[in-house]
Parts: sequence; structure tokens; C-alpha cells
Amino acid sequence: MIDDSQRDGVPPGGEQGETAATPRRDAGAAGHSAARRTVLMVGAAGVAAAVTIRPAFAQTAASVFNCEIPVPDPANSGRYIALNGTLVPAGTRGAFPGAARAFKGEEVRQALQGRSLPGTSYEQGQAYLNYIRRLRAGQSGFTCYASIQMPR
Amino acid sequence: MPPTTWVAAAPDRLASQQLDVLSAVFDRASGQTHLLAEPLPQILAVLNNAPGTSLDVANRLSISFDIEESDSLAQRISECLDELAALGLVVKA
Amino acid sequence: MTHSASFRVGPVGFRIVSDWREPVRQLQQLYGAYPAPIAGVATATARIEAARPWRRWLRPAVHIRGDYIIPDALPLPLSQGLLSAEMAMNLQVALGWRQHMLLHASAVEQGGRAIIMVGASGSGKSTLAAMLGEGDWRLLGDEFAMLGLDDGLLAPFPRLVSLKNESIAEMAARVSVDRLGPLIIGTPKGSIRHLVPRADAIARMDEPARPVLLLFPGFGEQAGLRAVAPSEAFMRLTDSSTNYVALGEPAFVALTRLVRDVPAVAIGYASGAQGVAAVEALWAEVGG
Amino acid sequence: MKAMAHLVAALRDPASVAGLSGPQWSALMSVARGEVLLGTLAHRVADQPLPGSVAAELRAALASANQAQIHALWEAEMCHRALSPLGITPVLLKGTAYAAAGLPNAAGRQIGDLDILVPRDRLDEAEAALISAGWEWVKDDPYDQAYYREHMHELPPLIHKTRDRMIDVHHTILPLTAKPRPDVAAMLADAVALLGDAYPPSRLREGSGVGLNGERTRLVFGSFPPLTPPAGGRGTLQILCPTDMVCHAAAHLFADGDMAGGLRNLWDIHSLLSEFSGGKDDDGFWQDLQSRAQQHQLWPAVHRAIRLSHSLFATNIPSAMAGRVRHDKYYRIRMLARDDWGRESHRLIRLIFYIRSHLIRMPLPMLLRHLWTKWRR
Repeated sequence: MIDDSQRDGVPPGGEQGETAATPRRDAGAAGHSAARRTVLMVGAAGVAAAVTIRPAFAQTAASVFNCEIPVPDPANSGRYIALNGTLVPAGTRGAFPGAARAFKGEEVRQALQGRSLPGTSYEQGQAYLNYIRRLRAGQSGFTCYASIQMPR
Repeated sequence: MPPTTWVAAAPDRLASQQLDVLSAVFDRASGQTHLLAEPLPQILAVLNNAPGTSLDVANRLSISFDIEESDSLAQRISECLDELAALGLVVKA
Repeated sequence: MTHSASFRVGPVGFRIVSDWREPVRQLQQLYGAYPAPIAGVATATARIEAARPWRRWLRPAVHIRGDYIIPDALPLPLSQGLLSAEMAMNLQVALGWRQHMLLHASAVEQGGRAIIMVGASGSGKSTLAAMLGEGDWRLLGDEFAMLGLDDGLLAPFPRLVSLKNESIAEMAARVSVDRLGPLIIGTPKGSIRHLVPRADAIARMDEPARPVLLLFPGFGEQAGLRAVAPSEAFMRLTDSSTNYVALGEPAFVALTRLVRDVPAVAIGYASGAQGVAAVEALWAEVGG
Repeated sequence: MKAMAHLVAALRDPASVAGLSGPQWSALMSVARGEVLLGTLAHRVADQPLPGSVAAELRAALASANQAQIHALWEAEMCHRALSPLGITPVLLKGTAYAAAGLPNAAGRQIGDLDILVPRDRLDEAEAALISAGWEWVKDDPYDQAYYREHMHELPPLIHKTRDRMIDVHHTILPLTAKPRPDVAAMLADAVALLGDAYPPSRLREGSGVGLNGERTRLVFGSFPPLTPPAGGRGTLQILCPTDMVCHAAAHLFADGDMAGGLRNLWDIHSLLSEFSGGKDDDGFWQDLQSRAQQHQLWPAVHRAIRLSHSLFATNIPSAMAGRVRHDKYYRIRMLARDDWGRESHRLIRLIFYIRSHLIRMPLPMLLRHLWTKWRR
């Protein structure tokens, strides 16, 4: 059931451990035997070809369901949240006042997966979620948000 | 303005493992791990010890490989070099 | 008053400090079979405490703290003191442990060979490990798999298993009641009940095992198997590790070796029994 | 003896850990974590006979601290790459500077954000270059932005959007609202270039050493940029000259902030004084330090740092600078305010230092106005 053919792209054992800077298969001989040259996939324009591993926050029970995210953070209480998640002056048309209570990490996690945030209309919830997505280290709620980022 | 000449990280700065279609690369200078798809590892390889412009890179790659689509190749290579520069793996000379 | 308990789970010597007596009493009871830290040295200190002295008695709220603290963490009610202590202990390991690469995963062993089960909470990895651990398997841990940086072996970390909701009744039917902690209801994750691992898991917690299978369980997903490519396994494992980046190149070496040498499979299953059967079938295929 | 006292003793004299019991080690490691000094402790006692589980834990802590320094130095390198096309040569401050120069307190030291100093008239250019290189504002609301720009010694903090690390871009070393006005032009003029191309960063220390005292010539410390090719005419990174480095560390400890983490800062000061001076009889260094501190209006802070460093870590200082001054003991209590379980103690003294931290950053009426504005919104 788990044979090599199911693990797509697995190179034969002998090649493992070679430097990635070595083109796959017989690149060293490529210049000499044109018939067996390797095809290089350069990818389409605008498509990223690299992913960098970022530090994962504690995805433990402790952090995931036991933290909260105020919307907006206390330093900005009173300001409204626009649909795109930015903070705007109170009363701005089309924007929403801050949430009456902070959201629990678990509520936000479920909302990110498609459920609605408790006590919000659809657009209001989207505005809040966009605000939460824009949180940065140092802002109240960031650690919590970072900790609920789940593996894809 | 003359075209940019690029210098790649010295190979001994990188620990690399080809996993499947992606290569895992650990950069000892930055402490970062990158997963690189083609043609990024190949670009680093042809720049190794030989700085060059994006056109040089395209030419060198064409010597070793069949390239699937070549009319916008230099453009695409230049894009890839910018991506490598953002990771700190290549730098302008 | 300060109440404290101290014991060892695998390589970690814990010191737990509490403003209240009851959670410590419960810990001492549930961890009764665990040894003391080697030479009395605790490498991690977890604390559960009141934010203000009077909050020990007046509307007591339990804050989860220790050598490492997560800002923004909400306190829990005193009725959830045991859970708070467990969470404080997990937190210290997640943020402070550097002797192994940590994977947020469960693991079981048979004949010196181990399965690592990786998944977000809700994937069923914990329940699956608990059920296997009552059968022919030795439970290595249900929360963290500790991967040795030099030898690539898994160090057991058999802390209390944290059973949630439906799995509580499922497991309570199989084990004697003295291995179960109090039922804690109304937590942010529903009901929780702690399970003491079987005696062999505790007695053999210094015996490491070689990982031979990587499993990505998906409870409630369509039944079936899917091979996972090494690069995808690599991404998912780094994503579930709280110290991969902090450990640098040794973790890179250990992890690339793991995903290259060990087959990785995602399994979907609808019930605990189905999951156990799928794992046993897979195990037969990898030559278990 | 209390765990905090054991920590101070272990830093001062590593052999003092001989004979600590298991529970004493548990408490010592816990308070060291609380003070963010575990890696430093690990480095200090590395050659001592240790219980097995202590040795394993400290070895891992030291390896992790070394890895964290690589990350920190990489931020400096990426900042350098962003600013060097403009000919801006930022001065590294605090932890990153110690690590880049290979100073003795760098070993095992935790490094937080990247702190750099640039001339105020190049601030706007530096800011624009960093933003186009991927850094973003942490706080983008107008009040915070205006507040930082008018009253603070640094730009509002920036964070890199893919590396998730913060940078503080300073144009002077204390808030503009604080009483001392350091001579930042002199600091920039006398900054020291970091040059070279060796790698890894742990082997950086070629030019540094006891011989540094008194010399005002530009010293070339060990090498920093691990990748950037040496290019003619382009700027590099700099660090403060030795006396300014001490002045900044003391200003950071006593003239800015509530002294949380103060023990680590005092250990920095002890290490710098020991490294840069040739001992208590090195009149040249101590006189230079005093006159430089006076030039920066920071002598009271520097003098207090010297006294406390001597009192806790037995720094070899001239006897004329020793002795106790009123209030020193409260600073000492504040710096050691942690119990054997790792909990912060001495609540009242901590509160007083917290209030003090606001008062020394700005005059009282201005503080009230600031708090009022923050509270109202």
C-alpha cells in the first residue's frame, strides 16, 4: 500500500542527501549527452518558488483555547473597524464599533475555519477577523492569534 | 543602468537535502530553513563561484538543461533572483 | 501559603507551585507512580497562581504561569485547577525545552519501533494513542513527541492523557477508575478527564524508541489512506514544532533524516475502533 | 542563601556552584530563566563539574542562545543590506552590538529586537528604505506615530513582514522628554566600524581586548557581514566606542524603563567595564569614562552602574568610585526581586520603580496629558 510509486517525486535512494544545488538526475553529464538532458521547470511568472519555515507558536492546549483577543486592542478602544480590518475614527460609515467583549482563541479559530464569530453579523465578523489577521507582535492579542494558526 | 550582477551564498554556508520535488535548505548564516522549488537550487548552483547577471544565469542554465519555455526566460530568472535576494541567498555585487 | 509538587515525566523534571492546595493534591495522586526528578533537579517550574493575593479566596481565578508565560492568557476557575496545572506544565515544555526537537504529536511503541501521530487538536491523535496504549502498544506520549537530535530516537514523555468529550466515556469503559482523574466540565474545550497511562508506559519511560511510521490522523475525514510526500511531511512537522527554529541546524538534520527515512501516511477515520484498525493494518505493512 | 543570590554568585564566581543541592539548582535555573540569564549562566558554569541533568539542560540552553544570536545578527545583516545603498552606516546597539563585536557578555546572551542608531537627518531615508525592504509599522495609528516622532528617541517600532522580527531605529539614546541630553553627535562621530568577512560570528573578536582602553582611534573589531561582498565605498555596520557603550548601557538601565530585567543589564555593564578597563588602576579609562559620561549628562547613571556592578559582581573599580550612595540599596532590592519559585517579589518597590520609569521619561504634566489621551481613546 505504501510503495514508492505513491510517494510522488521521491527520488531513488542514491540521490538523497546530495546538495540541492545539484540538479536532479544526471546533471553532471548533461552537457555531454544531449539526448538525456534534464528538463528544468522554471515555473510561471509571478509564482513564488520558495517557502521559509517560520517559528510556530505553542500549539498546546494552554495557548490555543485559553487566550483572548480584544477587538480592537485597549489602546485603540473607541475606534471603529473597517471591513478590511483597519482602524478608522468612530462613526465612519460602513465600519463597525469594537466588540463588546474580547473573543476567545477557540472562537477565533473556529471563525477562521468558516463559523461566525459569536454575536456578530456576517460583515461585522469579517471586519473583526480582518483586524485580527493584521495583528502584529507587540499588539494585544497577537500571541493568541499566532497560537491558533493551525497546520494547513 | 548596467544590469545587476548577483553573487550567491557560498555553498558551505548552506546545508541542503533534496526531499522530492522540493529541496530543504538550511542557511547557517541566517538560521532559516527554506523549501526551494526548481529553478532556485539550480540558479544558486550556476552562480556558485561565478557571479553573473540574470542573462548569464539563463545562458548557463540553458547549457545544462532543457528549459520548458524560453521566450520569457530572462524575465522569469530575474524574478527568481529577486526572490532569492529577499531570502538573503543572493546579493547584488 | 505555597503548595508544591515535584516529579519526573521522561526527561523533564517538573516543579509545580500553586497558591491552592487542592490542585496539588490531585496532581500528587495522579502522578503518584512517577519518579522524583533525577538528583532532585527540576528543569521546569510551572506555577498556578492568583493575580492578586486576595483573589486566592475572593472569586478565585487561576493564572497559568511559570518560567515562561503567555501574555493574553485567560485565567480559569479554581474548579479547573488541575487542568490549569497540566496546561502550565505543557506550556513550560512547549516554550522552554531545548534538549529534543518537540513535535506536537502523540506516539506509541511496539518492539522498540514507534509510530508518531501528528495533528492539530481535534484530529484524534490523543484518543488514538490512548486506545492503542490500552492494547498491544506502549504509550510514549499524547501531547509531545521528543525527537533526539543526535540519535533520531523518540524519548518517551508519558504525561497524563487528556481525554476530551466523547473519548471520556469510550476510555472510561476500558480502564479501572483509579486511573482516572476528576471529570472537569465547562472548560473552553468542553469536558476533560485525565487518564494515568498504563503502568508499563511509566515504568519504561527512559526507554527510547525508533520512529518507523509517521501518521497524520484526520478524525471525521473520509476513510482511507494517502501517502504524504517528504516535503509535505517536513512542512507539517515544522509547523507542529515549537522549537524547530530555535534549535537550528541539528533540528534540520534530524527532521530531514526523519522524513526521508520514515514513510508518512495521512489516514481518515470515522470512529476510534476504525482508527485503531487502520493503524494496525498499516503497521502490518511497514513490517511491524 | 536565596536563588537570586546564587545566580549573582554563579555569574561572579562560577566555582561557587559546587555543592548546590538539586532543589537549589531547580530554583537557580528558574530565576535565571526569569531574568533571561539562563544562557549566560550556562556559559559561565560550562567548565564546572555539574549534576548530569543540570549539564544537559544548560548545554541545550547555550546551544539555543547561540542559534538565537545567529538570527539576531542576520537581522543586522539584512538591515545593513537595506541601508548600505544609501550610504547609511547604522550603529548597532545593545545585544546585537555585543554579539557582533564578540564581547564577553555576548556568550549565551539573549537578544531581543534589533536596535540601531542613525543620524537624525537621515531618519526619513532610513525609514523609507526599511519599509521598501519589507519592514512594516507595528502601530499605524496617528496618535502613536505622532507621539513617537515628537517625543521619543526612536521611530515607532517596525516589524519585518516575513521574518517577524522587530527593529527599533533610534536617533538618540534617551527619550527627547527625559532630562539628560546625551551628545549623540559625538557618539555617532566616534562610533567604531565592524569590518571583515570571517564566519561564524562566534569567532569575531580579533581586535577587541583589554588594550582598548583610552584609545580613541577607530578600532576594527572582528568581522561581521557573513555574506556581503566587500564593496568599495559602501558603508558597513558600526558599534559605539567603548566608553559610549558603557554610557548607553547605564542610561538604558537607570534612566529609561522600570528596571525589569535589570540584573542582565547590570551584568552587561560589569562585563563591559571588565573588558574595556585594565582594572582599577587604569586611570586613563576611568577618567575617560567619567568625562564622556559628563559630556552626555549621564554621570549619575553611569556612576550608580559602576557602584552597583562593584557591589554585586565585585567589578574591579577605583576605590574613589566605590562606596554607597543614598537609595543604592533600593536599586539592589529591585534588581534581586524574585523568590525561589521564580515569582517576582517586593511588589511595592517594583511599583515605585514603575512609576519612576514614567516620571524620568517625561515631565509630570506631560505624562498626565499622555495618559489622559491614551485612556480616553
